[in-house]
Amino acid sequence: MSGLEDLYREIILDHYRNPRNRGELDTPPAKRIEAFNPLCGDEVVVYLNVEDDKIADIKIAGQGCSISQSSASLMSQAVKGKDISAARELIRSFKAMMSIHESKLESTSSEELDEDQQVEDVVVNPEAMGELAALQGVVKFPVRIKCATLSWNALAQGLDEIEEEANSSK
Amino acid sequence: MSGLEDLYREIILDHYRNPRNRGELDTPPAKRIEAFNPLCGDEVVVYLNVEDDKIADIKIAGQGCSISQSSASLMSQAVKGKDISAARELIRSFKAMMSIHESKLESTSSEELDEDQQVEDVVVNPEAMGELAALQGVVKFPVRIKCATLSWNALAQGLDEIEEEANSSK
Amino acid sequence: MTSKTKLDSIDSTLQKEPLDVSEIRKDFPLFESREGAISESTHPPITYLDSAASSQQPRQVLSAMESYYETTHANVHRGVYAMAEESTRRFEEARSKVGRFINAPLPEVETVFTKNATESINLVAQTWGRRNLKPGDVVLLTIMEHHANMVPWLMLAAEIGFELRYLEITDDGELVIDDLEKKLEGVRLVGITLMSNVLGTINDISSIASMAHRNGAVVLADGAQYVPGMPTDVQALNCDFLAFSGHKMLGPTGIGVLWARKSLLEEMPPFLGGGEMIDDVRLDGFMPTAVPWKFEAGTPPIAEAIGLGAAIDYLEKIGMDKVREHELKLVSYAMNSLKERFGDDLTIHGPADPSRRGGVLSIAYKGIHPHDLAQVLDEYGVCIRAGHHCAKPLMRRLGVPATARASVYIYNDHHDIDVLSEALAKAGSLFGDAIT
Amino acid sequence: MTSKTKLDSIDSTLQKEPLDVSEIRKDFPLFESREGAISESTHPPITYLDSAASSQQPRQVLSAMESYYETTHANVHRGVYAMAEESTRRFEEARSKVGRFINAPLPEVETVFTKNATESINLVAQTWGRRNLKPGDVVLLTIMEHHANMVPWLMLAAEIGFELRYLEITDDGELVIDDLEKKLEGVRLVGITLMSNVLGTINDISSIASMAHRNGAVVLADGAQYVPGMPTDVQALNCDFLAFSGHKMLGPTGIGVLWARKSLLEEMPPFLGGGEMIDDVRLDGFMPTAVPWKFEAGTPPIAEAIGLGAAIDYLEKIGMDKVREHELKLVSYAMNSLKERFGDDLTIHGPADPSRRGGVLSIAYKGIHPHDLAQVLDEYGVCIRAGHHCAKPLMRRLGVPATARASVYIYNDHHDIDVLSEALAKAGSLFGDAIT
Ligand SMILES: Cc1ncc(COP(=O)(O)O)c(C=O)c1O
Ligand SMILES: Cc1ncc(COP(=O)(O)O)c(C=O)c1O
Ligand code: FES
Ligand code: FES
Repeated sequence: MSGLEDLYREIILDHYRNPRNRGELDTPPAKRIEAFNPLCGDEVVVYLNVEDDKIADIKIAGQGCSISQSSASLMSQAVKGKDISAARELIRSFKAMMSIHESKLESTSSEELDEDQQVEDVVVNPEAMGELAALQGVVKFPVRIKCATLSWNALAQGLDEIEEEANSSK
Repeated sequence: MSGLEDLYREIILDHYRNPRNRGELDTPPAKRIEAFNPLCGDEVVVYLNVEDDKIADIKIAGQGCSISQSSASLMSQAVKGKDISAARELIRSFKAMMSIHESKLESTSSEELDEDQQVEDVVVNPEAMGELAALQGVVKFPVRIKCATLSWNALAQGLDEIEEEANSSK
Repeated sequence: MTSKTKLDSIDSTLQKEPLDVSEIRKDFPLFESREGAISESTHPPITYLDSAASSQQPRQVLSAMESYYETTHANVHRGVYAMAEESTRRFEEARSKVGRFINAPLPEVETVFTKNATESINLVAQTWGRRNLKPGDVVLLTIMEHHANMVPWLMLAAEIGFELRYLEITDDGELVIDDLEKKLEGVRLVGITLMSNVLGTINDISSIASMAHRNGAVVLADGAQYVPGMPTDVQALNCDFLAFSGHKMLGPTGIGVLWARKSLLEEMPPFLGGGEMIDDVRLDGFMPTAVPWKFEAGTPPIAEAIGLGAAIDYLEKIGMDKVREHELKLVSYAMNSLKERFGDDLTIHGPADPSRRGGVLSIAYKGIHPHDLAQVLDEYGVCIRAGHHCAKPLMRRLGVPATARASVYIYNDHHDIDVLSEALAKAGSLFGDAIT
Repeated sequence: MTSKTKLDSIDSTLQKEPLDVSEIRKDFPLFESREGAISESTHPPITYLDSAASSQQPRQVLSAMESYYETTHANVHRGVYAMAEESTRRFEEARSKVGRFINAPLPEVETVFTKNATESINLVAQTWGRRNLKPGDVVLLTIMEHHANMVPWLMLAAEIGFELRYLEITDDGELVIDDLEKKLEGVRLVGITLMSNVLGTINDISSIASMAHRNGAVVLADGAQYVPGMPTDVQALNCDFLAFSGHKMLGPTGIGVLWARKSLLEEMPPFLGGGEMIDDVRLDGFMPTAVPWKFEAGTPPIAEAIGLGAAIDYLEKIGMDKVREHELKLVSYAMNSLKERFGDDLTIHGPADPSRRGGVLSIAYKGIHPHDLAQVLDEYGVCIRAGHHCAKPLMRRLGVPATARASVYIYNDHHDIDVLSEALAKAGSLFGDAIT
């Protein structure tokens, strides 16, 4: 059962049971971004309020599995109040944590994975990610990786759009 | 090699090497019928001259394998000068010789064939068919049965058309 | 003496079971682990409850294919040599077997091999549909159709401009057919699944078909879920087309079937073009060959057809009546025991009456997301499917994004249901507090 | 010492053989009889010379499929449980293997699984063709095409009204391309077989493709015969589409491949509709999913894809350069030895230079009808194919209704050619006097 306990860590279940920053924001001023997982039909909606290059507020709506919901909740906590650049850094780190493993898992069966090499390849130190590191267990379950990255993709898209709009109105 | 010797009996090779009634007839008065074997692309052309309900003359053209060519040659010899009704009887007998076996061979593998039952089922006595009985060996080679029946189908079609025309002009 | 009597009565109960599942399981290599040394394995034994997605294959099917490949594989048709003839014979024999299995009036002529049920339905849309449907016509489907019986019509409708209409369902998962006469107005084709892959509902189409025929419509039955578990008779069903797949009925992947009335097949233009489906080709045109080969362009799935033939042999040896009886018993047991154990924490979508259903149970349990449920169950070796089951419009009707579906087949027994039940309880305690 | 030297030189000749055929044959159950107790069998050992129609399958391929079925069969995609994940992983791994085998720039994205090469070509016609071709456009084919690369275009041309144009061949069986620039006028798609299944001719398409691209046309290569025997590199070939079949390259029946540039695949509308190929379905429309899955409606040929992957592993272990070298040697030997023995009694269609051909020899011998020839050869265990080989327009150009075709692959050796030669001589003496 170790795999399962790795997936459903207590932090994840806690964020699933008690999602942080759940709700909606008025649009405008907030930006509303939907992310859809075609594999299961689930949807995460991210509301973003950016002021002075900072994520002033963030809310999460939508429905989905414990992984997608807790990941969104953890994300909202982690980026709220952060600079855009710091948020982007976090997105990169999080996706790296997921995607390095993802590509590995796709090309080799999980038993063949060389643990040392994995650690070496990881660009980010999971320790530096705080509570987000709890989601690391997801990489052992390739079909669930999309669940974990859903809200992060929405966030990235939202930041892109906000920066684009800011640039074009300059 | 016994199967092969059964297929390529001396009579068959003889009719293949020296086809009887080879050639064409003027149309009209003769009727021209083509029969086409889609499995191989071969074609037998039968020219029929019917006078007073008798096959006054018959010629064979076209090209094909030794079985189709010899069968056509043997057929032309057998029906030339015969009454339409006698020719039809012969067509029936010949097709019975082929088709009874054909359906058997399709539903059971050749080794499973019950020889006794076969003989019982045959409506015609191969002995009564004269030289045509030489073609009996073909039934052991299901894909070649179409070769043997090609010219006979053409003859049947020709007789049908001739009788139809006769009836409609009455 | 008393104990002897007792034993006897137990024996006779056992004998009353329609199938001897433990004997059957011996034919399925996947299940050896459960009978074998479980302790040596780090994985729990497999409790396979996903046959509605794809069934397992018995040795008999695998060895029919293997023996074909090892002794007489050659391309079919046109081959003069004995091996090619034998290959053709086995392939065509499989065709008649399949045709007879569904009581086709002309098994050898009316049975078309495709790669799956989906292709079979697309074939009907692209040939019969493209030729016969015009703007203003209507195709009548149901909202419980699998995407396989929706998307081909959506695609063609976008091209031609006919109307798509749908039969609704009751809250018990049954088709609403009170207003069928009205719904049939302008309808040229009715497409209905014989059994829902989500609700389990068995649709009695023969009366729908009669009414459709009176209105000049043809009827396509999607038998992908029905044919594997029910005695199937196309003449009694009164349909004009029947589509199904090999891999859901003990057969291999890569093979599907379209049955259609000969007269329809003959009218239909060809589907794909290429070898085997022509009598002649010239630089400026071609002549299609006779049915069913007209619809089988290129080298067909030969070994797969032979494998499906072996699957049918296997099913017929058991008897489709027995298969049906077995599934019914198992589904009844599952519905009762799960309801008893979990009460209102558990909802089973579809008809409450087990005799109205096939071997499929879509479950909603304690608000646990279906994917989480399936993930936890997997940890206990229980294989169920979570998702929209290629029936998104039905999901919307049910008001859920997905369901968790357990499905049974000939190799499942009461024990599998008990394991499922136990695993559900574990999931319940893991996620239990999440429910608000 | 002298004799030692002699032995050495023999050894080194043997070592120079590109393939160790007797080792390879041990992997093919069909050939066991030849090595085994022949006298016990009433049939002569099999001399299989019909791989151009369909190859045999090594144990490795059969056991890859069997092990899949026995340990981890489940429907692919969407499955949460481990077995379904593993099934998906093996299936997608096979896809990358296939893509890498033909040097696809994006192996995982550009490789579409179909049921055979024929379906692959139909897919291009029905999606790219139906979307892009208009009345007045031209599709340029060659008269040596297999029906698989003619009939789909004839069908579509009849519907849309574009023009079909053909490249002619020389008497040596080579494409006439002197007037290519002129022939390319108005052409939107060029469809060319990389190797003729009748003449054996290898068509160097890269320069044709450059010219076609300059004229704004896309190029579809039919690799059904080429891919099994030649190192294949879609980037060097410079084509836009490549179609081929698994069963001609040691793989199972029921699986084919379409490779296409990602940009083309993304522009193309879907082919068949159903499960797996959508992101969303509503009652009034649907959203196709990403490539390559957009083109794979329904349950795909899972085991067959895995079998094809194992076939590719097998071929790559040998090395495709070696496969090519072996076929070339064998064809040269056959052409020489048959010509030497039968002189003018024997004609071999196609290029006189063996290096211009693949492993296919279409023979005309002493005027003996191809079906009679194949029938007699079968009596000696020699399997060759007689017929039009699904190339009727080419037959008309050659002025014959059919040919007798022998084809070689990795498991054939000089001995097989000698047996063929001997059997031809027997046929010659049986029919000899028939020639006039
Ligand atoms: C050149 C060529 N193209 C296409 C095909 C069609 O292949 P399949 O029947 O596997 O679809 C063949 C096979 O005979 C061929 O030789
Ligand atoms: C009702 C129904 N129809 C059609 C299909 C499609 O079958 P396949 O994927 O084998 O084409 C399925 C399989 O999921 C099904 O359940
Ligand atoms: S299962 Fe849908 S997002 Fe996780
Ligand atoms: S092979 Fe063509 S008629 Fe016999």
